[in-house]
Amino acid sequence: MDFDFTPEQSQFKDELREFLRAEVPLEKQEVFGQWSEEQYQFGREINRQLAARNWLAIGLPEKYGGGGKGAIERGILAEELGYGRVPKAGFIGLGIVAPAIMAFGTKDQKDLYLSPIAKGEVEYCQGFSEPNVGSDLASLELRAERDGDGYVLNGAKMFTSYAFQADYIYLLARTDPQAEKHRGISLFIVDMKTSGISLQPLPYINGEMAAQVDFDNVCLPWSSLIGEENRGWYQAMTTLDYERSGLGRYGSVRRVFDDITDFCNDSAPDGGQPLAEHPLVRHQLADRRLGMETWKLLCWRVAWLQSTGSTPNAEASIAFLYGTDERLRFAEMAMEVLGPYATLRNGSGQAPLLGNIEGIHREAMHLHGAGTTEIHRNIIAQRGLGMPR
Amino acid sequence: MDFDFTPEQSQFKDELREFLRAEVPLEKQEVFGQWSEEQYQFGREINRQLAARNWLAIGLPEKYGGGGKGAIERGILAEELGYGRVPKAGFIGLGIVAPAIMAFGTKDQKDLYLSPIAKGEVEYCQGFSEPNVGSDLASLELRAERDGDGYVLNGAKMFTSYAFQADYIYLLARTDPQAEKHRGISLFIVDMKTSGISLQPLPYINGEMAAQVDFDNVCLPWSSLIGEENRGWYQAMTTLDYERSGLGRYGSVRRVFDDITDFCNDSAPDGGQPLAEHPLVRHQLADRRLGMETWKLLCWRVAWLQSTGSTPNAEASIAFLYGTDERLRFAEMAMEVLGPYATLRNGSGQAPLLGNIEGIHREAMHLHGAGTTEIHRNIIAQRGLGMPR
Amino acid sequence: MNFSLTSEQQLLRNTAREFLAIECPTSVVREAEESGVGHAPDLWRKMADLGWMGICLPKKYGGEESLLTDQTVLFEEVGRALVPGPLLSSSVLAAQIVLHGGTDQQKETLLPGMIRGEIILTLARGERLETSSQSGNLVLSGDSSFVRYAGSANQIICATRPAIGAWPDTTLVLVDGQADGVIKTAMESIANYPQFLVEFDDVSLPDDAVLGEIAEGRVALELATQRATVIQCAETLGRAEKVLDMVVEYAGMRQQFGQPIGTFQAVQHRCANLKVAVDSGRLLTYQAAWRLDQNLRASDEIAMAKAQSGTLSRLATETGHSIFAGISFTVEHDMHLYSDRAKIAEANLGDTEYHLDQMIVD
Amino acid sequence: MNFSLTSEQQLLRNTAREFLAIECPTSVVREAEESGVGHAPDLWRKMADLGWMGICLPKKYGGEESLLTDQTVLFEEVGRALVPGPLLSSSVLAAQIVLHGGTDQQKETLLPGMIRGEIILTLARGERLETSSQSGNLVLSGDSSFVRYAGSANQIICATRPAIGAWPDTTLVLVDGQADGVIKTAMESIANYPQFLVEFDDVSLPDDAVLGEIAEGRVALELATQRATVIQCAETLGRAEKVLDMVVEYAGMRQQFGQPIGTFQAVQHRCANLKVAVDSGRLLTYQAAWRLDQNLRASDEIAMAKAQSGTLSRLATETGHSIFAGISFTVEHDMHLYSDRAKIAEANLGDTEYHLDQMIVD
Repeated sequence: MDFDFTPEQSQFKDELREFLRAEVPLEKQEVFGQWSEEQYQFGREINRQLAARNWLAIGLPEKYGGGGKGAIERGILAEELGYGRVPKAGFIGLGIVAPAIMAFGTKDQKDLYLSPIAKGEVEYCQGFSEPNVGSDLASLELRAERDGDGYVLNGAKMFTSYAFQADYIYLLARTDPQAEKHRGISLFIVDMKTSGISLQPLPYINGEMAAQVDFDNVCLPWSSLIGEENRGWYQAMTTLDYERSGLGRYGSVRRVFDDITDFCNDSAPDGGQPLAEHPLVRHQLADRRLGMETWKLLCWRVAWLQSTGSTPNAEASIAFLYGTDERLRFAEMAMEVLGPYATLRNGSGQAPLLGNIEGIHREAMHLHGAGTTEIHRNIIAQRGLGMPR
Repeated sequence: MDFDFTPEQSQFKDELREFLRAEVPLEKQEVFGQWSEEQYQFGREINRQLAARNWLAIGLPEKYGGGGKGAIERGILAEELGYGRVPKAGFIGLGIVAPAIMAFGTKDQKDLYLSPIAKGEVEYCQGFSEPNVGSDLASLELRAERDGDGYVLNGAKMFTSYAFQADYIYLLARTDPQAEKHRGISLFIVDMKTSGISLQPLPYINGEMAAQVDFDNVCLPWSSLIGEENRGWYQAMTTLDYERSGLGRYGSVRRVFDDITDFCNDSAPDGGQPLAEHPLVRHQLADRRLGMETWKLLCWRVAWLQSTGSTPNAEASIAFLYGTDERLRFAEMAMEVLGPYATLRNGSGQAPLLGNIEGIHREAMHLHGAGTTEIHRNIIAQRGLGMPR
Repeated sequence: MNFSLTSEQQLLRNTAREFLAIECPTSVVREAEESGVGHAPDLWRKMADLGWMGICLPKKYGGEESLLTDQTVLFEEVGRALVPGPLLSSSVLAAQIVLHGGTDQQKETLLPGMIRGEIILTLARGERLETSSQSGNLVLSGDSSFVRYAGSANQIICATRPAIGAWPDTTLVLVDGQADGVIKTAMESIANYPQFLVEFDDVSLPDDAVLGEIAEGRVALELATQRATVIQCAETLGRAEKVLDMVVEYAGMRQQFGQPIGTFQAVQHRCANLKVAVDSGRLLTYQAAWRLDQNLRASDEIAMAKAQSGTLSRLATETGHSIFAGISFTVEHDMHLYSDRAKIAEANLGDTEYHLDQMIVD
Repeated sequence: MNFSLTSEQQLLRNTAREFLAIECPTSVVREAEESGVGHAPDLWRKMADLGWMGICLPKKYGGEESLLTDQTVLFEEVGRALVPGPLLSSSVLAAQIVLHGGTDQQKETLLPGMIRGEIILTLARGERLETSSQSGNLVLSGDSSFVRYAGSANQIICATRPAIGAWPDTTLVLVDGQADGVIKTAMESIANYPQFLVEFDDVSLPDDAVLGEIAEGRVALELATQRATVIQCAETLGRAEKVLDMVVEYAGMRQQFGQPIGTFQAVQHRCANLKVAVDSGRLLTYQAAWRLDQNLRASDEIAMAKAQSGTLSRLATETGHSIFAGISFTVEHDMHLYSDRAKIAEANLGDTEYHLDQMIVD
């Protein structure tokens, strides 16, 4: 066993943290529960700087502009970007689309798509969920019908984050309505400027502006298909590994936990001992620190499994589920310990910790994503423990 | 609304508590996790004294030796017997059999069975569970076949408490194997001395000696049938109301909670402030007190519903489920606060609170009874909230 | 022993629910919140006409003189419907302070107008508020945070601390929100109403600004806080009940894997757990209200109700967002209206930890 | 980064599991418990022959000199199989005290015999234990509760408190369990081994009874406690894993409502929650062991592992009894063997609260 990085990995982590500390000052950092175009553009700028060092697409081959490194380095990058509160940008292309193209794309597709992703030049969004399709993703209804020149898309995608920023949408569509539901789905990359695509704004409670994406007779060239027709479900599931480890999410929450710990050690609101010396507060901080460290280990186990070439399955669900629960427990603890001040928003004069407390509580209402917690418990029981379906 | 007793009810409660305080001294009180024949016999003796005051069968009509009172008084009796740690005896006859006979028995059956129950002269056990039948009780397999002179029983009952003490067993048996499972079941009262009945000891971890009861061609007279043939399931379900409120269980746990609270206020194991002044202990005691008071209200709601003539259903499951959870939470808290001393058994010199702490933790492993907690959650969702089956 | 509402209380509940279904749809709720005023003037006037502002106030001031239990019934509905405006802070908390602490003159000046919906009061408290006597004049200084509706309230009741060596206990004073030296800074939060940091820069007060007598404000403040705490529990309870109704309905309708998600045991059990907490909250809340109505000692029961209320809030929030999942993360869905208010209510008038600490454990 | 066992460790695990499946069925476990001795002599001898008593002890005393990580692997299996006997208290805790605190002479006297399974040591600690020097002789006085196997141990290591004005720190002394003035009273508990209140009535000790040097016992005690705490976590982890295996198997077999109960979502989710806790426990425990093996600062990681271990114990107990339901309330079913030991292990070497309190939060 080894719970540490190699010297090279440690060095990468240190350099990365130093770089981010220098380039992402406090006032440009992402605040939980807030989103702004300006911050997002700053995130893209940082991405391009990372790309210049071959750090951005750390896992892609160097010939496409990547770093040629493995899953551990991907994990380090994700955790540090989260911990450094770098405004999120580009992550769907980097985390989901590029691995899928690497695995299933033609040489032409690799040449066309990978390098712009690695350079941080393009933004992707992901079209999986639909208005009537949530946990049971394989029942999706967006149709892609063949006609003479290619496919024609009709239907809608829902909960599409970054749809307004995206150059392309990476989506699943039904190509064979007659087949068993998992076997009639294909993967496509679609230019968002294609005629027939329209966006309905779908603001999120964390300040993000997602969209419903409507497809009205959208014509796609044959080359938009990724991999094999009707094998899209299986392809998507095996490459759905952007932050499969969850280290990005962990890093961003851990940062606020560390901030609150500092705050409790430094602040004595009633003029007496610091908050952290109150037995109940101390107990809660210790309990949450245990939760954070556990979450971290569960995430790193996923990254390590990926680094060995395995496809983590129940392990990824365990890390995701634990993180979802822990984030909520932490948010509730934070709001309790800081009292009404925790409800103040970023920008309000007396808001502690940049308003990240109310923001993280808001973010913690995201009790889903890659399936509900119920779905993840099902996966752990059925795939992890071999219980009957 | 009214959260109090009538003056008459309060008087009954006071008199009862005074009586039990005088007649059930500490050394004769039941200890959680322990059972002895001697204590049980003492419980029967107390029952007979209660019967002499018409308090035992408080809910039965006076002409059968009962108290002629309602569900609130039944609740007071149950709570006080629990709180007074009166060794349990006679409760299946009083709580389950007598109400069933009142509702479905013939005049002859009433005359035959009720008065001995009310006088505390007979002991019943209950035969519902079977070796292969737990939560899905209606799938029971014990057969009762008609022959010329009556019924013949073949099969087995399981988890039968007090089988070794009982004069009669009150049981459900399948009389029509062809019918839908709920519609082929009948209710019987069977003399335990009948030839063909044998007992296999089944010791419980709380010190009780239950049994598996085997029936090998046991011949019953026609008169052993209670109510209508093949309606036994429905009859049993509507009269399964012994301590439906759960007040007996509540009372017995509450007593230990009060004991521990006293202990924490009086003891200072490290020579400093009393345990109850330690912030974390104080917090836990307060939290469990809230749990206890909530549990009490949920139980009394059931008793009150019964007093209005309603049949509590989801409400009884709520009280049962809450109590099962709260008892475990309390037991864990108690073991934590008292540390290793809490693991000492009654009789060991340094055991605090008569060894009731380890005993209640053991008892709290009874995470079932009247169905698992899962079954009760199903009932709350489906019957209480009208969710689909 | 009787755990049911009287027929009058059931009527009150039904009337309130029907009225609010028409007059307070979530469009009104959202408009009040988004306007920044936290108030729906039309709705406010109609609620005043129904007598809701004075439900527990004496008839001689225009009130209904009903039981706190009745107000509890009403506020379950207020919670369910997410009614905007200073109903709790003005018509319960502040009004009860005036009722228990004010002179006859002050009651006559303030309560009828409040009951008619024309006067809004608010409370400012805090360790740093102080009234002192300077050359024979009363002077108010210090500051108070989280003062609700301080921008629009007609009067601010300041609970000022005992002045060492002079006044041995809390003094309540009435201050015009527009007076010189009163500086208000908005505190932007997840709350659905405006709140302020209010600074009092040596504000001179007339002698009749003292509510009741100098140094005798504590009892009135405590009595009013007790009642407001019960009503806060009722409001939380109503919201949690509504969330439960909403998720049960949605789970019966939303199809996944070819069946309503309400058929899944995990979803059923989440709902069952919330049902247990809702029923517990109702019993604890009404027990506290009933004891106050009976003039029985109720401080423990109030603490228990409020401690449980925090837990109930969290469970309703988690259950709602879990079952609604993705859709509840959107602004257009109503769930976040419930979860934001739940979080505010949890902290208001003492959270779970605070009230557990108030409980007697001996 | 590597979270997998080495092939040697996997071999150790498999060998131990196979050995214990044959040599330590629950009949042996129950017999050891019911005999009151808490010991299975045959099994003990065989485990000694396999080198288990000396797995982490130096080769020169007959040990294997393996890593703590290897001992962790071994104790997962010990926990799974409910192995009876003073493996943890003698061969880990006491042995490590001797190793880190004893003189060469003492190590040579005690360790080889202990590794061969012939010597049993136990530890007595407590605020009231005191060694003093009376007219040139060492005298031990005071008492200690919960001393495991004190009835059968060859020697009791007493951790005695600093003597005010004389010795500034903990002194460790070795006492013959049969010496005059050593009074042992059995403490009957849910534990599966005998334990005693041991009183020392001014017991005279020879000079070489001091383990190491006077007033220099603290470091050895701490180092040994750290290692024993990790091993206690491993034992708990093994038990929890076994409970998980047992319930998953039972749920796949037990039919209710015409299907295996393992098809019910509520049962699956209970198992999933235990799986999450088991995996968390494994990572935390091995992290602590690995850090000790690497000579890295590990006190925080040990505290975290043990704090989580208490939670894991409770969850395994609740999950087991919930899924096995009625049958697990019977003495003949094995579940209670797991839950009793879980409760003892939770309190041993500091419970969750204690270890949360040890953690750094700055």
